Amino acid sequence: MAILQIREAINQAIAEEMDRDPGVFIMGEEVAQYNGAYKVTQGLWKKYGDKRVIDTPITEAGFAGIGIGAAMAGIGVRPIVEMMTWNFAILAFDQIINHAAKARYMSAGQFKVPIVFRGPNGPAHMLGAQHSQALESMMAHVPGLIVMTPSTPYDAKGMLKSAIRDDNPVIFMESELMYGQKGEVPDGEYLIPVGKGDIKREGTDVTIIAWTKMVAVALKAAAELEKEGISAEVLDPRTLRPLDEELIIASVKKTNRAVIVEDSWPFASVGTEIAHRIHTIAFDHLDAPVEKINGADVPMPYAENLEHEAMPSPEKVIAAVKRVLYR
Amino acid sequence: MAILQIREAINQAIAEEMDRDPGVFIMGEEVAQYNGAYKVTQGLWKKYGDKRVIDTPITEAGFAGIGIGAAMAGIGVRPIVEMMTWNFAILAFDQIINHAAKARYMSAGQFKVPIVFRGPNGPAHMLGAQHSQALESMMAHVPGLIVMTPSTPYDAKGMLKSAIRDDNPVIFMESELMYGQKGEVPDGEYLIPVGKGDIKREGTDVTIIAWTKMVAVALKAAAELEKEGISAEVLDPRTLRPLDEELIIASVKKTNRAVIVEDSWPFASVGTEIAHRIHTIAFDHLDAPVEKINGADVPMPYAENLEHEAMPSPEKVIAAVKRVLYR
Amino acid sequence: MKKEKTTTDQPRWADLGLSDQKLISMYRDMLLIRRFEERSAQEYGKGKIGGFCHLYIGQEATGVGAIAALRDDDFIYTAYRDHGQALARGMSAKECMAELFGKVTGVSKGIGGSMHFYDLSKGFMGGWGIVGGHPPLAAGTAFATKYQGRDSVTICFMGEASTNQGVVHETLNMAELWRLPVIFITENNGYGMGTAISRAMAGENLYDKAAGYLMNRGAVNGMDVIDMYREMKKAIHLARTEFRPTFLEARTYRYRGHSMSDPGQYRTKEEIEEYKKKDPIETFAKELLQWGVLTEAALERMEEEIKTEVQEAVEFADASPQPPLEMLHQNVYA
Amino acid sequence: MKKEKTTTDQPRWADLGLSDQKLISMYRDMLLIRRFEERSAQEYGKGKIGGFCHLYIGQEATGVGAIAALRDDDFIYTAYRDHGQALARGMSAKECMAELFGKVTGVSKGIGGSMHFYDLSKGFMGGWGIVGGHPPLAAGTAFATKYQGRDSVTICFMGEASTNQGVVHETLNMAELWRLPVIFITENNGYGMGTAISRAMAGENLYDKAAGYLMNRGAVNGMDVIDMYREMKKAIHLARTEFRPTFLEARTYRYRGHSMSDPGQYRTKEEIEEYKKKDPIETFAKELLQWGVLTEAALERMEEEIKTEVQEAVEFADASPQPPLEMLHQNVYA
Ligand SMILES: Cc1ncc(C[n+]2csc(CCOP(=O)(O)OP(=O)(O)O)c2C)c(N)n1
Ligand SMILES: Cc1ncc(C[n+]2csc(CCOP(=O)(O)OP(=O)(O)O)c2C)c(N)n1
Ligand SMILES: [Mg+2]
Ligand SMILES: [Mg+2]
Repeated sequence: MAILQIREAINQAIAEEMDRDPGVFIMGEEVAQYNGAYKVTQGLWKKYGDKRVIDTPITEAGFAGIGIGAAMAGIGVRPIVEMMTWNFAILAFDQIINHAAKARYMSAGQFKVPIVFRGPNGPAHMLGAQHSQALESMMAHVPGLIVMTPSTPYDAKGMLKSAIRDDNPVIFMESELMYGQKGEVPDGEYLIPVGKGDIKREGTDVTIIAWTKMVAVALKAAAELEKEGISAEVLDPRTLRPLDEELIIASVKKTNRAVIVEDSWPFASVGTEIAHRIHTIAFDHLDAPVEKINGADVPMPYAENLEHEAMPSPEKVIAAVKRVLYR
Repeated sequence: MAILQIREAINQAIAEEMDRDPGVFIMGEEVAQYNGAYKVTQGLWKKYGDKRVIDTPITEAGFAGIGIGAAMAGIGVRPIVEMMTWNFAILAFDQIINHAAKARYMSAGQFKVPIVFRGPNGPAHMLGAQHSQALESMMAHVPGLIVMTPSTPYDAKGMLKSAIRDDNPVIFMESELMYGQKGEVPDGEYLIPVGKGDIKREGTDVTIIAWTKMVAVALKAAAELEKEGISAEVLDPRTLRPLDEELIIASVKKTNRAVIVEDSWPFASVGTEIAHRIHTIAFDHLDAPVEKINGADVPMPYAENLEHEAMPSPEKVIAAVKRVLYR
Repeated sequence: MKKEKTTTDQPRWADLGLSDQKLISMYRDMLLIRRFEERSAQEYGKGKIGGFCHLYIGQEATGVGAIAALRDDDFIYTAYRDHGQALARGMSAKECMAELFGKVTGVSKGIGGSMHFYDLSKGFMGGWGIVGGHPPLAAGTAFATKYQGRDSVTICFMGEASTNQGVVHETLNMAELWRLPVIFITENNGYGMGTAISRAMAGENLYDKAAGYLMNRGAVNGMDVIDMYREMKKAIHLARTEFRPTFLEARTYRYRGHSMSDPGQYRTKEEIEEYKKKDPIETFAKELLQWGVLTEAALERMEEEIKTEVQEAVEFADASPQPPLEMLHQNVYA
Repeated sequence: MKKEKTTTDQPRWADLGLSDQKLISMYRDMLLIRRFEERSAQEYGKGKIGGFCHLYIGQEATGVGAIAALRDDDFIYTAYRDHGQALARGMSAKECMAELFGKVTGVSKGIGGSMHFYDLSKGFMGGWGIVGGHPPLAAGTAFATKYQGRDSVTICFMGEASTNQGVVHETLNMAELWRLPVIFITENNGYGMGTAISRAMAGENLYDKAAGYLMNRGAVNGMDVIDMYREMKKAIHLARTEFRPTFLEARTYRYRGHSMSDPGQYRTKEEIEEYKKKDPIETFAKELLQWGVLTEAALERMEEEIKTEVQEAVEFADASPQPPLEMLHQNVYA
C-alpha cells in the first residue's frame, strides 16, 4: 500500500476515472496549467491536455451550468467541476439547486445528471469570513443532490471514484487543511459506495459523529478520553446525503450517548439533522440528549486567537462527552 | 379595526415606513408600474414615484447587491428589496450570504446593513419544481441574517415595520397563497419585535409549531383535535432567526409533546433545529420524541394530486399529534 | 441581416432549397401552435390547467423557423414559454396538452407542467423556469457534442429580458472563448413581464450584448418564418462546421399577456394591433397562396385537421389519468 | 484617452492644477505602498501575517492616481488586493499593518484581515474577497448618494478577471440605466491568478465589455500616476455633475505572485523585467526631479521617513494585543 496525501488520492481517483472513461473531464479555475489552486489536479493537464482538463474564467455559475448541460446531454459525458472553494460555489447555487438537482425529476426521469462538483469546504487558517464557510448543510437540504465529504486519503479516493460513476449530481466537499494529510491507499481499484458511513474507532461508552476535518478532532478527543477510561466510538458518515442512518442508530443503540462535531454553523445543520434522527429513532435508548459541538455561530474572524476560539477542539468535544456521560 | 388582506397589510407597512422615513425605498422586478407581480406594492409607484419605487431588470444578484451597498453607505438609506419569489433569490445568495451577512462583522462593527429582502416563499399551487421551494432553512443557517415570516395580516404589518427599522439584513418571507388571506389590522401604529413568537391558540396536551401557511394547517388540525378532546396549542415563532426559544420551551414544558409543521424539505430544516432544541433543552419534560411534518423530500411535482400529496395537511398533523400522544 | 424584397418571378425562399412539403409543414406547425395555445387558454379558464401558463401566440415564426433549420440530432433549450417550440419539434399535441393537464401521459408525465416540457429522444431539453438559468445548460450540451466529436448544434431560445442576467454573459464569454456550437436566439418581444426593454436595458441594440465578445451576431425579423430560417441556416452552418456560436436577436411580439394572469396594462391596444397586421401566420399564408404552394381549399382542410388534432388532444388529456401517487418519490435520484 | 507627449517647456501635468505638494504626496503614497508591501512580504515569511496576502506592488499608480482625484466625501470599494488603496486613502501604516497581524488596533480590529480593510469614516468601503462580488455594492453606494441628493462619487477597483463574473454585467447595465455616479476601474494586470486574460476572455479590449451598454469607457496607462489622475478627473466630473458612470480599464502589472503562495510559473522573468522598466515609481521620480518638484536630497529624506514609518508600523502591530475573546460574538448583529 502506498502512503498518499489526500490531494494525491483525489488526483489518482480523477486520473483513474479519466483513464477508464473518456467521457470524464475536469474543469474549473486554475485546474489545468496552474495544476490547481491547491495542487489537487497536479499533472492532469500535462497528461490529458486541453480537451479534458480545462481552465475556466472566474464564472462559477456559468461553468457549473455548462457542466450540468454537458452531463444532461446523455451522450456519455461526465464532468467533474472543481470549485476553487465552496464559498465561491454560492454563486452557482442557482445552477446546482434549481437546475442540476431538478432536471431528472422534472423530466420524469428522462435526464441523468452525472456530474461531480468538488472542492475544499469549511474554514482553513486565517482566511476571514468570506473564505471560511462550511456549507454542507445548505447542500444536504436539497433533494436531488448527493453530498459526500471524505476524511482520509483512502476514503477520498474510493468515494470520489463512486461519485464520478454516479448518475446524480454529487457535491463532493474536501478540506484545504487536509490536502496534505497522509494515509494508506491500496494500489488496486476499489470503490466506497455512496451512502455508507464508517466506524473510524470502535468504542462502547459514547458515539462521536464527525466528518472531514472534524474526524481528527474526534479521534484526538477519543484518545484523551481513553486515558480517563472512557471508550468513545468515532463514526464518520462520509456521505451526508443520503445519510447512513442505520450505522448511526446502531452505534447509538450500543453506546446510548452521542456527541456530534461539525465545523459549520450550528443552526439547522447536518449535525442538527443527525441529532434529530437519533433523538427520534433512538429516543428510548438515549441516556442523555445529544450534544453538538459546532463552529461558532458567527462569520469567521481573521485573528488567530478568535478563529481558534470559534472552532471545535478536542477539549470541547471531551467536555461534551463528559456532559452526556454526566461526569 | 380594519379587515385587510396580507398583501394590503404589507403594503401599509411599506407605505407607513416610507412616509415616516424618506430614506426608505423599494426596488424589485415589476414593483412599480405593474404594481407588483402579486400586487403587494399596489399604488406605491403612483404615490411615491420613480425615485422611491423602482422597477429593476431581472438581475437578482445585481439589485440585491445594489441594495446592500446603498444600505452600507451609512447615509440614512434603508432599501426594501422585493424578490419576486425566493426561488429566484438563490441567484442573489452570494450577495446575501457573503456580503450582507458579513459586512458588519468583518468591519468590526463599522457598517450597519439596514435592508429587507422580502417576497413570497414556499410552494403555491401547481407551479412546479423550480417555483415551489421553501428556503427559510438555508437563510436561517447563516449568522448575520434575521429571518422573519408572518402568518396573519396583523403580524405581517407589525413585523415588516420592525424589519424595515432594523439595522440588520432581514430576510422577510411571505406566501403567494396567503396574500389574499384576511384579518384584523389596527389602524394606529404598532410594531411586533424581531424575535418574538406568538401563541396562535392555547392548549394543554401538545404544542404544534408552525409558521406562515402552515399555521392555518395547524389551526385546522387543532380544531379537529378539539372535537376528539385533545387540546392543542399552536405556536408561531414568527421570527425563525433569532428563534424565540423561551416561548417554545415554555410551551413544551407545559404540554410535554411537540409536533412541528413546515412546508420545506425536511433535511436540516428550521423544524429540525426547533426539534433539536426541544429535545436537548426540554429532554426531561418530553413524553415522546418530537414529530415533524414536512413537505415531501422531493422537488415539487406539477400534477395536482402529487402536489397535494407532497404538502403537509391537517390530516397528517392530526396523525402526528396522535402518535406523540400514543393514541 | 436585412429582409430582402420579394421579386415577382421567384419566391424569396428560392435560394433556400425548401420543398413545398417543407414549406407547408412550417406553415402547419405555426398554425398548430396558434390553435393549440388558443385552446390552452380556454382550458386554463376552465381550470383544467394549473399554475403559470405562458403563451407563444405571435412568436410562432421564431420557433418554427429556427427549429425547421435543425437536424434530428441537434438539441433545443428554451425557457418557460415552451409549448410552441415543443410542437415545432414534433412533440405531439396530445402529449403536450396532457402535460398541461398534469396527466401521466404528458411529455414530462405531468411532473413538469407548462414550463417544463422535455423530450430527450427528440433533443428537446426543455422547458426552464429561472429567467436566464438555461443558457449555460445549452452551452454545456454544445460542449458535450463537440467533446464527443459530433457535429450536432444546440440552440437556445431565451427572452430579451433574460439577457440582463449575469450568467448569460458568463455563458456568452465561454461560448465564444471555447468555440461552442451553440446559437442563442433571443426572442425580443419587447417586454419582460410588464417592463419594456428600454426600461430594463441600457444600450441601443440587444445584440450588442455579444459585441464585447466579438461573437457573430445580428437581428432578424422574428415575425417572418423564412427570415428566421435563413439566418438560422447561416448560424447553424457556422456552428456545425466551425464551432462558431451566434447571438441572434429575433424581433417579435407576444399578443397575449405575459402569462394567463397578466392584465397587460403596460402597452396599448394600438401597439398590439400594429403587430397583428404583420401576423407571421397570415402573412406566410398569403405568400404560400401567391406562389401556389397552398390553395385556399388546402388551407381550409388544414384548419379542419388541426382543429380535430387539438380537440383530440384535449380529449386525450382529459381522459388520461393523473400520475400514480408513488411517482411522488420516483426520479429524485437515478 | 491617449498619453500625451511631454513637451520640454511645461510638465505634462501643467493643465491639471496639481500643486507641488500634491505631486509629492502622490509620489510619497506610491513609495509608502511599495515599502509597506515589501515589508509585509517579509513579515508574512516570518509567520506574522496569516491567510492570504495579495500584494499591490507594480500597480501603485493606479490606486494612487485614482484616489488622489477624489474628494473626502467620495467612496472607494476594492477587492482583496486592498492595502495599497487603503494607504492611498490616508489610512495609517500602523493600523494597516496591525490588521495584517490580526491585532485589535487594526483598521478592522483584526477581524477582517488582509482582504478586508475598512474605514467608513474615510469612505473606504473595503476590502472584499469574492471575485466580482463588490461592484454591485459600489453601484449601491452610488445609488444612495444620488438618492440623498449628494454629489459624492463612488469608485470601484476590480481585477480584469472579475469582469467575467455575471453580476458585474448586471451592475454595468443598471449603473448606466439608472445613471449612477460610479466609476469602475478595472485594473488589468494581465492575469487572474495564473490565467492570462486571453485565456479567460473572448474579445479584444476589456473596456468593450461596457460597449453594449453604451457606457463611457476607455483604457488608460495604469503604470502612470498622472495619466490615471487625468482620466479619473474626467470620469469624476461626469459622475459628479451628470451622474454618468464610467468603465475605465487601467493597464498595469503586478510584479509579485497573485498571493504569497503563488509560484508564478505562468509568465516569464523577461515579461516581468519588461514592465519593471516602466516602473510607476521610478519613472515618476525622474519626472519630478526633472521638473524640480523634488530634489535628490528630498527623495532620500522621504525614503528614510517611509522606512521609519513602516518600521514603526511593524513595531506597533507586533506590540498590539489580539482582539479580546469576547469579540468573537460581537458585531454579528447591530
Ligand atoms: C430568476 C427569475 N427572476 C424572475 C422570474 C419571474 N419572471 C418570469 S418570466 C419573467 C419575464 C421574462 O421576460 P423575457 O426574458 O423577455 O421573456 P418573455 O417572457 O418575454 O418570453 C419574469 C420576471 C423568474 N422566473 N426567474
Ligand atoms: C467568486 C470567486 N472565485 C474565485 C476566487 C479565487 N480567486 C481569488 S483572486 C482570483 C483571481 C482574480 O483575478 P483578477 O480579477 O484579475 O484580480 P487580480 O488578482 O489580478 O488583482 C481568484 C480566481 C474568489 N476569491 N472568488
Ligand atoms: Mg420578452
Ligand atoms: Mg488581474
